Amino acid sequence: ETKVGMITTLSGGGAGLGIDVRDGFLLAIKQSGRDDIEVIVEDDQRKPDVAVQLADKMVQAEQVDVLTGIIWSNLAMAVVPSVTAQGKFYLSPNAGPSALAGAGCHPNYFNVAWQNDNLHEAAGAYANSAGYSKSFILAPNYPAGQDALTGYKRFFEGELAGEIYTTLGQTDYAAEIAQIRASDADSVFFFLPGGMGIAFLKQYRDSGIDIPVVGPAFSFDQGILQAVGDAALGVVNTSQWSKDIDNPTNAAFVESFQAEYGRLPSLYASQGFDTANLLISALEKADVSNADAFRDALRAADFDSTRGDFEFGPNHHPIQTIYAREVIKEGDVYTNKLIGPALENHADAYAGDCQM
Amino acid sequence: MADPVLATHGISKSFGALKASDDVSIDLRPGEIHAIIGPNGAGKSTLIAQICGTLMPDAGSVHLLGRDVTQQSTRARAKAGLGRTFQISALAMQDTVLQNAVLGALGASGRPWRFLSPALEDADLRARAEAALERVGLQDHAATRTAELSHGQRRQLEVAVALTLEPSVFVMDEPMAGLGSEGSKRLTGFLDELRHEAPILLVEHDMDAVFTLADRISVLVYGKVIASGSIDEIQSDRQVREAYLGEDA
Amino acid sequence: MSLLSVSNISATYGASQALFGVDLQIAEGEVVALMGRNGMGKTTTVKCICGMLPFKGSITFSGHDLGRLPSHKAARLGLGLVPEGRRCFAGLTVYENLIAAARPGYWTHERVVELFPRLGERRNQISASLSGGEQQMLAIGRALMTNPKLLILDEATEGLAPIIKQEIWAAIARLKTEAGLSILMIDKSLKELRAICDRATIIERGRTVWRGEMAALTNDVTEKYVGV
Amino acid sequence: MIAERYLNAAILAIFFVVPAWAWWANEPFTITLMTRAAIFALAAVGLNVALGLGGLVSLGHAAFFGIGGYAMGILAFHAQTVTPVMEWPFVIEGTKSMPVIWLTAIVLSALAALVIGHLSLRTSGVYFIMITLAFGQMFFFFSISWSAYGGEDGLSIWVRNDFPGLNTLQPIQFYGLCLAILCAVLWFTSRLARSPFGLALNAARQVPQRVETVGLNATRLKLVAFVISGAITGLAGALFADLNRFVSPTMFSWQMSGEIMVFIIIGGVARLFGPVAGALVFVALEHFLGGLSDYWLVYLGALLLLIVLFGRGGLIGIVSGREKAHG
Amino acid sequence: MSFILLVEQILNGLQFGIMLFLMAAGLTLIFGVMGLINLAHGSLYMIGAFAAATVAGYTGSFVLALAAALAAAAIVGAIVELVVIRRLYDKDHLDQVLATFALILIFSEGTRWLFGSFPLFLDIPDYLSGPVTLPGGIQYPLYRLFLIVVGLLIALGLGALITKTRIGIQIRAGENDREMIAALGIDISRLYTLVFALGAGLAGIAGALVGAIQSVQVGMGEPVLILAFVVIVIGGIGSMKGALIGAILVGLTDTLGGIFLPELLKLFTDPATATSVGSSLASMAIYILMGAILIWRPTGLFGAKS
Ligand SMILES: Nc1ncnc2c1ncn2[C@@H]1O[C@H](COP(=O)(O)OP(=O)(O)OP(=O)(O)O)[C@@H](O)[C@H]1O
Ligand SMILES: Nc1ncnc2c1ncn2[C@@H]1O[C@H](COP(=O)(O)OP(=O)(O)OP(=O)(O)O)[C@@H](O)[C@H]1O
Ligand SMILES: [Mg+2]
Ligand SMILES: [Mg+2]
Repeated sequence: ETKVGMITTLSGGGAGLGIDVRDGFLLAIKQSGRDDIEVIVEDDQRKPDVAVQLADKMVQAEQVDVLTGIIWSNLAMAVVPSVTAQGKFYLSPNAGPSALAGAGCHPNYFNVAWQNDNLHEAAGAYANSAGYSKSFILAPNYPAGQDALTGYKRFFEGELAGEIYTTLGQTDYAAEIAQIRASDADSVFFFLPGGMGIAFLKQYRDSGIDIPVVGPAFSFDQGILQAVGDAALGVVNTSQWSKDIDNPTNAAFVESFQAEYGRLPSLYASQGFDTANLLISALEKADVSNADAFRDALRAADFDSTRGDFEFGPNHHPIQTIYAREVIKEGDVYTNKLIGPALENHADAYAGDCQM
Repeated sequence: MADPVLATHGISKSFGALKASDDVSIDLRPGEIHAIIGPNGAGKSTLIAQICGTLMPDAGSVHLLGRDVTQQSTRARAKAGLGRTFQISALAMQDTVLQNAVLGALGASGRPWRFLSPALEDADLRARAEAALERVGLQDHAATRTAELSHGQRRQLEVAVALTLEPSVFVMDEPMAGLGSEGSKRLTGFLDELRHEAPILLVEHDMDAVFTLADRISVLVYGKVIASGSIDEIQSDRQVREAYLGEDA
Repeated sequence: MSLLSVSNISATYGASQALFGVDLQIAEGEVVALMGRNGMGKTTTVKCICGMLPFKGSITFSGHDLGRLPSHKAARLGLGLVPEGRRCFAGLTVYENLIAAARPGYWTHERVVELFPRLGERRNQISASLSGGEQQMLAIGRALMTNPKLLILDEATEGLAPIIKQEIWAAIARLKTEAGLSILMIDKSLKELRAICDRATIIERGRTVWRGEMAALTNDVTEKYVGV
Repeated sequence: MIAERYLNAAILAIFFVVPAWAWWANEPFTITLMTRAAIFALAAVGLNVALGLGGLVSLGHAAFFGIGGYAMGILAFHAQTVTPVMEWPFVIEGTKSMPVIWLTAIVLSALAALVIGHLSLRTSGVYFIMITLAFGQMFFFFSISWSAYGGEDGLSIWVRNDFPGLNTLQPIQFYGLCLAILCAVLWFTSRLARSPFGLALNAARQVPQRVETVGLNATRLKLVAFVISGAITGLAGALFADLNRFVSPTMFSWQMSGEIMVFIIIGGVARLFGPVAGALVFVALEHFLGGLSDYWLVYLGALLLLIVLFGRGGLIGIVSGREKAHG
Repeated sequence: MSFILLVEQILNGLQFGIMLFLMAAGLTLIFGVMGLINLAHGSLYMIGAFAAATVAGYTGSFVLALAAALAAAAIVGAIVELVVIRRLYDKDHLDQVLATFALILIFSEGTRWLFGSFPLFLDIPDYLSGPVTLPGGIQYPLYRLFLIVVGLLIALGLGALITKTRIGIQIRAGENDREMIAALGIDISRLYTLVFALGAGLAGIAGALVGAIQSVQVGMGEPVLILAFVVIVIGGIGSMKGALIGAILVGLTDTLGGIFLPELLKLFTDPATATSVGSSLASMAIYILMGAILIWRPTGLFGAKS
């Protein structure tokens, strides 16, 4: 009997992401047919202190062996260091703050999604390959936003036409769009998760500017695309997963997810699904109570990922291919189509700082 | 003649085009009751507000016990010995009658920065407050919540709070308002004694009371003092009869 | 038939009972004084009549039972209240105060201003900054603007200059004789009440203790219940 | 109706009995929950000095809560990375000692309350609510972009800070500390409410002009109340950060201010134990409803609504009657 | 920075201000007139947006969507007033804060229950989309000009309703003294239900109008709510003119602050620091503005002096 504690966001504004991670995760557990894995799911309301409290509950009262589920970097920062310090394993299905990839890495912490910079780095690389030489870049003024622009700049070889930090939660981008229009940029890179991205894209399209836009997958994910609508059409975005990545695991995942929940899976669902499969693969090799063996089994990453090849770098973060996708309309549904790899077998920039 | 304890020199105050006080000079001498009367809206309350420091005059000065207090706050004037009652009761309605009186005593003691000892168990404060309540006849209501007092009883409490300050000068804006005939009579008697402790500047529309009490009367009309003098002088002043008293006074 | 009939009402504020059995009758066109010392329940009685306080017992007004009516319905039957403490709408101008609740009838803005010219002069002033007496005039004017059948004046001459008091008494006399208005008056000036009222009711500690013609109100009675 | 005194005793008893049972039954998480309740209660008791006694409806108390939290976070962060907090004009080293951290939290939040209070008290009523909110938001946005201390990600502290003679890593011992502080502050505020200062403050809330005419400074009374209030909430913030071993800008958010206020209203405004009862009930609801459904916040909302609409004077009012009896 | 860009940014600031005014208008009405702190105003805004998105999804008509937003929010508003709000008038601000906070929870999670956790689609109709060219060669989105016009019309209409009409006077009288206005024969309860529904309807319209260029999702109302409160407090509670001017001030400060503060700091420090410090200052700018205005004028720009 293995107990897994899942702390994720199920209520309030960001609930969609948590729900997808949970559903992907539970689907994999169900498909594995194992009834010796008990998953306890709790709602963190996107509040760090609640997440910490739930982590305490999972560790102290439920005595779980493995924790997972957190969506947001700031919540991960609140929870992960303390649970790994208490000897529990933490498998991250989404957040990958740089602090946990570099100096703050931990043998019991595994990230199954990406390090936060990855998709932005890929966007920079894609911009190079698309021949862009002058980018206007913007992101909200908070750590993930700063990381995003840093990540893009790390790979982008052209110059910057402008760099703006917006207010977190901002919904009107008229001023930024005017700046873009006035600049001589040939491309725009933005990282504006959630509603911010929807608002930006709609307003950008309505402004009539036709400078091409690049961004990470977060504003173009399945759950959100329908709300952006036409404004997203043709936009290139970077992702380590897409529903049309051609491998049998992925095809089966997309089909079974749709059958089970009646909607297309999202990036987050795929990450939840992969996380669960990683866990199951490790459990097949070793018992959680034997921490060292279990850790080795996790590190081997001996499972079929929806993204195809999957392996961990020395800091337990993925080394993986990140693709460029384009937003298209299939019938009535907006979705993404693979264009090709933007960065192949990409690791993150912080692995060198990690000592473990 | 003794020096005035309270005096205004040429006070003026306008609200827009309206001159609420127009070069008003009045004074109050020890032991006397000086009544200010005048039609509604003549500027009596405005004058009091300037004397008490809630309103700054546009011109002129206010002197209290020989000092120029024109620039001083309400608080400073209260500390210097000015006790006042409001035309419309200003009391802590949720507190008991005793608590309101103790507040006055606390102000008089000047030591509110005590955080741990219970106020109502402070013998000095309590004695002072209870004495004041007794003098206005509210001793039986000490534990009543002020909100439960009738209008008239609240007027009495207003006076009691002013008493706890043991001021050198009283300024009272219509203390009789709302009191029944009996209550007015009692308060009249009471003020009559009080003047020996501290002189009173009295704004009042109750002519029975004014004519019983006042040593001097000043009449304010449209912000100006149009007459000032003894009861007889005022009663026989034609201007005053026309502007204020009416025919049958 | 009486216009207003209050019989045996009692009322409480929270836990404390203020009225224990008040009776009061006003006939059409009659002016009645409600008297009593401070705190005896005069205002409380008025609040019950105007639907501002629940009561036990019965109150009927021009044929309607007021027991269940909300305050505004009672008022629309023709009750005009000049409340104790004036209660002008502080943030509104004099003019706005007057027209806020106006109902068609004899009393119009012009007539009220004619009655109290001061209100005309202060037409656009915020009522909070009016002098006490001006507010009192405004409160009376406001009640008149609703064109009531019964005007209730709770301490309506409080804080007024003698000359204005005289004016108001004169105005009330006019209301009585010319407009035939019924009036319930609470006032401390016994002399004026005697001159103007037809009948009087005295309450003491929340009970009606005396009712009768004004002429029958002897000095002994007033000495006993009002202290004069 | 139960007399408020007995009810208060019962509430306090919960804070002793439940953790004792949890300790005996080896249920450390229950102790953690009770610690959370005790700390929230402390924050709310702090706010209640301003709100209940002084009538100062502050929607910016998260500022003090957060300052307390960051005082802990920054000092401990520097202690754990062995770097000085500042070197100029004099050197300040980080520390892991709770008493030092508490003192710092109290002093800093009191100072902040002095400044915020001084400026805010020029306004009143709804304007006061909003200007305090504005100050809270300034701290919030500042902390989000203050990258030296983690910005929105916040700061993790690996090990709980030390208290001489105790092993604070033991939940029950840390709880004991928090409870002791809560009791001490409750004792202090109960005295405060009846003191001359409390009496004057109480009057200043209702009729400031009257307080002035007896020669007291109404604004200064309120300012002192605001400072005391901010200091207590700041101390609670330091404890909260230590409970979570984590600080982040959410401690500064307006929702946090709102929650602290909600504890008070649930329990009963201006009642000594109102905030305590409110925090306890809120933490319990959050814990027990959280498992019911994804949409549990609907039930929480409905419950809160019922309390406001039908419970006059909060929970304490429901049980022990309407009269306010602060001390 | 070119002159044209400066003009365009000022226009953007104005436009953002008007957008804020749309949200603040209903709030001011309810807040200023009825003295009620309605935190759930943001929820009504959300309800409007969701109703509009749903109807637009079925019918494809933007006009119908706006009508649905107005109707849905007004009806929900009226029901909320009858069931909850009317028990709150006599209570103090605190109880109102808690009760309407509870309403937020109920509405947000209830909406999520009904519509799921993902954002909804609502777009500008074709005839209002795309940019137009203004004198001076400024390219400006037509829809935003439309918002400016609608906002100004609403401002005028509401201002007139409150200050000029008898209903407006009665409402304000009721705010002063409910018991008294009732004793003069006005059914203040019914009046308040109407006002609340009107305020709610305005919130709903704002939600639909703004939702079309932002995102329609659960929780969309709360950030807006705070800004709207800032706006009406700066302008002075109860003043429609104040709300409009406050909104424009906030809009300009926010827009121009975000652009100029980083530029300004670049004169003093290196660009990276300037960008990040400038942006943090910009996010605090409106709160600094509000604090400064309240310290200078404790009852806002057009509020009644106490
Ligand atoms: N803040 C203000 N703004 C404008 N006018 C004012 C203000 N305060 C007072 N007034 C006006 O100044 C005049 C004097 O008012 P004041 O209150 O002093 O009269 P008063 O003599 O006390 O009258 P009463 O006997 O009726 O109380 C009145 O006409 C009043 O309307
Ligand atoms: N809001 C209230 N709450 C509790 N008790 C009250 C309240 N208002 C009045 N009372 C009490 O009810 C009794 C009657 O008060 P009421 O105001 O009716 O007296 P009144 O005859 O009008 O006196 P006055 O001449 O002083 O106005 C008084 O004892 C008073 O203390
Ligand atoms: Mg006066
Ligand atoms: Mg009375």
